[in-house]
Amino acid sequence: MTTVTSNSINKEQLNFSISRYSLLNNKGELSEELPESIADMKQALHAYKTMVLGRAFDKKAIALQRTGKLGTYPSILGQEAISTAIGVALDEKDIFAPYYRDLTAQYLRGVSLKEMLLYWGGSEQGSNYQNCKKDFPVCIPIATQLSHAAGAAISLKVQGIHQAALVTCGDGATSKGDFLETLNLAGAWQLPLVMVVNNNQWAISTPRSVQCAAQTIAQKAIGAGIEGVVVDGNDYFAVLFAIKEALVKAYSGKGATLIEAVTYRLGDHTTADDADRYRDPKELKQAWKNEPIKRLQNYLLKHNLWNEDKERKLIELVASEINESVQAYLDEPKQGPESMFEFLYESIPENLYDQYAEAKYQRFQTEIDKM
Amino acid sequence: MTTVTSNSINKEQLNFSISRYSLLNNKGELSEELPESIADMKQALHAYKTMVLGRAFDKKAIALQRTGKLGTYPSILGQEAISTAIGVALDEKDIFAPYYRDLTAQYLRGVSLKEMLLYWGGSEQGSNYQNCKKDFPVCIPIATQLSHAAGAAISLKVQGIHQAALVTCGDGATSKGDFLETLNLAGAWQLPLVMVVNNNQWAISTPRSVQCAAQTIAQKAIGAGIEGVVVDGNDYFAVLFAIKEALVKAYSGKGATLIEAVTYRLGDHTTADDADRYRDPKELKQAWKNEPIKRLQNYLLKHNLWNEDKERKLIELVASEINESVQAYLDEPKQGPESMFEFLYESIPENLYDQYAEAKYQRFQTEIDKM
Amino acid sequence: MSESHVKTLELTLIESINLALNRAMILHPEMVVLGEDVGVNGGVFRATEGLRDKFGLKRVMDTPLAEALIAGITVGMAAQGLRPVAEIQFMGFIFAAMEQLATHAARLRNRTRGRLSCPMVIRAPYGGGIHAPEHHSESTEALFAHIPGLRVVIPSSPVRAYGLLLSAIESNDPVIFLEPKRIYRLTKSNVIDNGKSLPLDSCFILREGKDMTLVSWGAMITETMQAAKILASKDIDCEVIDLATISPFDRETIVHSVKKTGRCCIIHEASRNCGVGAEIAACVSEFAFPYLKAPTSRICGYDTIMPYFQNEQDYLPSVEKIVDTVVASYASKKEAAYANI
Amino acid sequence: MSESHVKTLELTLIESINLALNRAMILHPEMVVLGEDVGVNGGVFRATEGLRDKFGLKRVMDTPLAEALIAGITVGMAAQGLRPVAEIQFMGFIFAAMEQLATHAARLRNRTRGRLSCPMVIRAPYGGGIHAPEHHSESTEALFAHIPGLRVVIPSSPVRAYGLLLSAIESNDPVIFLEPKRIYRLTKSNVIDNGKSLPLDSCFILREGKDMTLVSWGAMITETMQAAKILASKDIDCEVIDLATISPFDRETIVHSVKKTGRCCIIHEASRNCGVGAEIAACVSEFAFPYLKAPTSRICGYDTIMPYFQNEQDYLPSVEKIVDTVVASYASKKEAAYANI
Ligand SMILES: Cc1ncc(C[n+]2csc(CCOP(=O)(O)OP(=O)(O)O)c2C)c(N)n1
Ligand SMILES: Cc1ncc(C[n+]2csc(CCOP(=O)(O)OP(=O)(O)O)c2C)c(N)n1
Ligand SMILES: [Mg+2]
Ligand SMILES: [Mg+2]
Repeated sequence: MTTVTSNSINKEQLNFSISRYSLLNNKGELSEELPESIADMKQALHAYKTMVLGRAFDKKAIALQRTGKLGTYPSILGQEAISTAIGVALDEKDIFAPYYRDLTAQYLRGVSLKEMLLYWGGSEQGSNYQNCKKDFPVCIPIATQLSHAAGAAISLKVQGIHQAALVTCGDGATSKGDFLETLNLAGAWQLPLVMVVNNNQWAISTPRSVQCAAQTIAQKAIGAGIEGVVVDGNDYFAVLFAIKEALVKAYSGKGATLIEAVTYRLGDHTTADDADRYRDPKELKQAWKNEPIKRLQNYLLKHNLWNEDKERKLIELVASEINESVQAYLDEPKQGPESMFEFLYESIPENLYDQYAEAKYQRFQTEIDKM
Repeated sequence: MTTVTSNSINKEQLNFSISRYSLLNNKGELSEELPESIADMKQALHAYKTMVLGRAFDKKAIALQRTGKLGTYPSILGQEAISTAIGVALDEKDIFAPYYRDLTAQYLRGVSLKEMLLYWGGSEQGSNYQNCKKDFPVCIPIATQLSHAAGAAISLKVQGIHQAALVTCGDGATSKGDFLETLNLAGAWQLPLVMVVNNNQWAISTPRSVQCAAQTIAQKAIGAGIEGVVVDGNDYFAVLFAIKEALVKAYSGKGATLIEAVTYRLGDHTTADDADRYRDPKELKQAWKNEPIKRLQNYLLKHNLWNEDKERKLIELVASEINESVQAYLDEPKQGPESMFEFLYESIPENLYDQYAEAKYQRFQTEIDKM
Repeated sequence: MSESHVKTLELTLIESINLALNRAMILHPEMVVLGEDVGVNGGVFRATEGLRDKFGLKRVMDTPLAEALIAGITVGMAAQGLRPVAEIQFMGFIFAAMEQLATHAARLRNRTRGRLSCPMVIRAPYGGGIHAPEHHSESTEALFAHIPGLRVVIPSSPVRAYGLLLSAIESNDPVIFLEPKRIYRLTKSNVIDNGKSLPLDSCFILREGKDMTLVSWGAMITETMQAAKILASKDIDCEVIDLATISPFDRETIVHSVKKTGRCCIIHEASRNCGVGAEIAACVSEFAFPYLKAPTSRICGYDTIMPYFQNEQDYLPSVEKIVDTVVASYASKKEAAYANI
Repeated sequence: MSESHVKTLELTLIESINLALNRAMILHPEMVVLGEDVGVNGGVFRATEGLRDKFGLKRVMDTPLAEALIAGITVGMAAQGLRPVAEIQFMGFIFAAMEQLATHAARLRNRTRGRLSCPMVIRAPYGGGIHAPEHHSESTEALFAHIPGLRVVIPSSPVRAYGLLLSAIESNDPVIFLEPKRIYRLTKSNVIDNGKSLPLDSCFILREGKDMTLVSWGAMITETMQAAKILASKDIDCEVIDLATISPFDRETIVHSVKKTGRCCIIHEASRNCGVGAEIAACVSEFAFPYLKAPTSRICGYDTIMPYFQNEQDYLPSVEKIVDTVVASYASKKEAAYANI
């Protein structure tokens, strides 16, 4: 704390800081050696494969939407590194509260592609995850998932479980009260919570600059008395390192971390959006140069961990997994109308019986008609 | 921005700061000469008198509540400097959005003591200010007034009026989404807005430390990209200086400021509260040493601007003004039941006519009964 | 406006909303438009398309992503000389704005005994049927209708959308203006851009009839009118009323109609329990009881959560359901009651 | 629990709430209590008094001042193994929590097809009559009753408060538990601390009668019972039903009663328009129509903003108003109708 003179009176300065880093550049070169905690190359390869799968699935999902076989779908194009690093970093027993661009993290957690298709295909069955039963489903009302994750972190703390909750959101979400209320609580209660912001520069048509005048989003952590970190969100290693550090901190009871991962949304906001209406094509072209998959691929190629042959095989495998999942999704029968009542309350309240019966009858009618 | 090594990789540090200052100590001594902008001694005397009036009114209001003549009332004890400095600093054409401990600011803006008594005495008439028609009324839902003030600031900006909006809230309020959403907008839109936090260390029974882990509340400004300032809230001059600087900045289109004024709530939260249940009496005793009125009095005495005689006269004058206002308040007839309908919509909707008639009849009945 | 400048256009409902916004921006220099993506993008449904280019940054504002804030600054602007028209992107996201709407927008006039007021409009697309993700298909008009001090308005045609939006903007009361997105682009009709508003205290009789009063609003007017046509072919002559101003509502016209027909059926998309239909049914019972030949029935969304889109048609009341219910109700005899009187 | 340990205590309603919380904390080790000032201070009405000392910091949490956050973390905790009971200090401040309650608490089970659920309670004191400042006297139960997936419960006596709060806590559905603060300390009665909960799907018949069914809840039960007594002296024998579980509600008992009495009157403190009374009136009309001898009437708060306390008695329905309305309704003849049938 230094004392400087401003205007006409003496003012003491209180200083605060956040840190920023990256490890991998666009050519696949590291700025320094990988720290041990993230140097596992098998893991890096797995991450790479997942990112490729994610991008291929994304393309397929958009195609399905265009042909009326899927509902509105939010592309993850260009943002694969963040979510993949999350999936790699998280322990099975951690609790994950995703937002709607967490395809690869969810996939690594065990959510099947079929489940994701069901979800975006308009069926609640898509959130009945068979393999990560405690994770939260995708959250649509922006930023509201943050306090759920805080609640999960409290639950871990109260129960004396040394795990963490991790939650994601977009840059737009950081303007909403829930984000800041949660951040504040995370500090006040020193919660085992990791908050990762996918700063893809846009909230639908609203650019990052309209959301906030601060230089970084990570500096919002300062107001909550917690650590804030900015990482290059297209740098898989940097994101992974940041998350792993934050998780270790959380496990050991040292509190929460806000991680801003800076990336770029290379697609439209969703299939319902047309980014050409508001985005400068030059900006997009520029952003493609920094995209994360090519960058990690360059690294793997350079270290002889990857080659064209493997790439070809991967693409085939990925295509067949995706196609199988799509088929399974398309084959899944639509739920009956009575399903509206079956998960509403723990058991169906008496005064809903007549409506429930009506819905059942509706199903019966439809089936009769099909005969 | 310096580069330091933390853990195992290179991290760049991004640095931010806020400023903190005070001018007047408990003995009434200045740490440096008063800057010209606040050196008007007539103004300082007026402020002192207002603070004395505020404290006397406060005492009276509590007494009225105890005898059933007023509703729940929130004491301003110990926090008089902040609100008084606001009242002194604001230009008539600025827009003020107060919270419920802004008695003296409101008084200086032209709200009569009778109006305030009517308000806390359970009548909407108390917010029908006759002398500052554009100011917002007292706001009960915590922190919601902040966005009203932002709206007012937008209105000024859109209309090209070079004034400012000023809004206050407590330390507890800074945990609520509205506070942070507004702060963020104030930065993004560079609004002519001044946000003053009365940090009186408590939100009912909840201490400042439970609200937030940050060292100061002012540092929340960093996350919004605006200027944050901490001042000694019991130091009339420091508060006044901070607000004046912020207002000048706002007038000249340079944006918003967050001012944290650190003080102490010497009373109960309201007359419905009993602080003995949760507050250490030692803390209270300690806090009394820093209270703002004595401090300013010491200064004025030291500079021969004040003396015992004047004090005696002031107390008399204040008492009579208060007594007159109390009498006027007690004499004010209760509004009729039909008044519920008369300000609900611009005109009474047709399907409320029957209810309106019923309410009118209710009044008629009551008057008949009184005969 | 000189009559020679008045244009007649064939428009969809969303286009007529856009037209009304344009017209109102010209008529009211103090009007501003704000919300998420309302600027360059023209709103996700294009309701505000072109406004930014025409009226500039200062009158058409893209806000940060924060509904409570949008409502709060709208209140602040309205109280201080502007006439803000805010968009909430989807009604499913209006909940965060509830505190500002219920505790301030609805109350500022009453709280200050008329000193300050809130001439503001909150527009939001509402309702199901467009195959959207969760939370994009809600109909929660009843929540706002229960808050005294707010007005709730829902248009059901391009012409009424134009006239009602103008009156909502001109009103010095806060208005929640809900737009039935399912019929945003369903049909076109001739809208005269004459700047004339429609009254905020009248419902619209869309079809006269003598046997049964059907009360509906928003997108369900489509199914209700279709049902009325089918019912006519079954010799049940329905009077169809578009409630339009949901709260305060035009009780008199409805009661008058039911006194004539002796029967009433209310159709809405929202869940039945404590929906607006309950209020109308209760009023009918209170004010037209001696004229009732059959119990008032409600055809509503189920008392469940609006399902994801694979099942949304199972939730929404169908033409068939309306027809069946009306036929059953029409057939029901009152005689059973006599025994008990 | 062995019967020998069961204590009977003479308690006020607020004391019985405190007792139920204590009992539930013992019965359910996964239960936690949270909210503003619920810890050291024991809540502004002392509902949580003593809990912190007994159960510690980890199970009794003072939160920052943020209602949306309180509701959101409650959802998160409930989904992840805890059984949170959160306090919203006054119902007038629950609006900021609406988004979490409507879009998550109410939906998490349905959204995940039962994989996750929200066994949680939101307690809030509600209603007028205690001379409090603005926003401290609201009755907005209808807003929650209209949200499928939530349960809304309101006790009206110390015994029912104890039993219903226990069942709310034991329920694996999210429950909005509203406490009529006007009668927090009005009377005492004997409460047996046996840990026994009351059903969440039944209303309570507080008085049997044959001429008229009076349905009410919360603090208004007091005036309703007083009115019933006066009416009895005028030879109108009222059946008084405490609705208690506002949503989902026990339609059957009410309809059954109205079938017997032929007349129904609903009394509530909340505004009339789209209040819960409308739902009950609509149901009575739908399910007991042939038995009705008179229109169902509603005695409610006006469709105005709850006035500041100088006028709050003008707003609240009085015993006199109940008596007058019932007498008028009882006298009303159905004959008028016959002409039109
Ligand atoms: C509370 C709420 N308001 C509005 C929306 C509509 N909406 C969906 S996504 C979105 C933008 C989100 O931007 P950001 O947080 O940056 O995430 P991104 O989509 O860019 O990943 C908006 C406004 C919503 N889902 N929830
Ligand atoms: C939204 C909301 N929640 C809760 C309350 C009840 N309440 C009134 S004052 C208060 C504490 C406020 O503390 P702070 O902001 O520090 O202001 P102070 O009273 O200390 O000046 C609370 C919780 C309220 N008025 N509004
Ligand atoms: Mg974004
Ligand atoms: Mg405080």
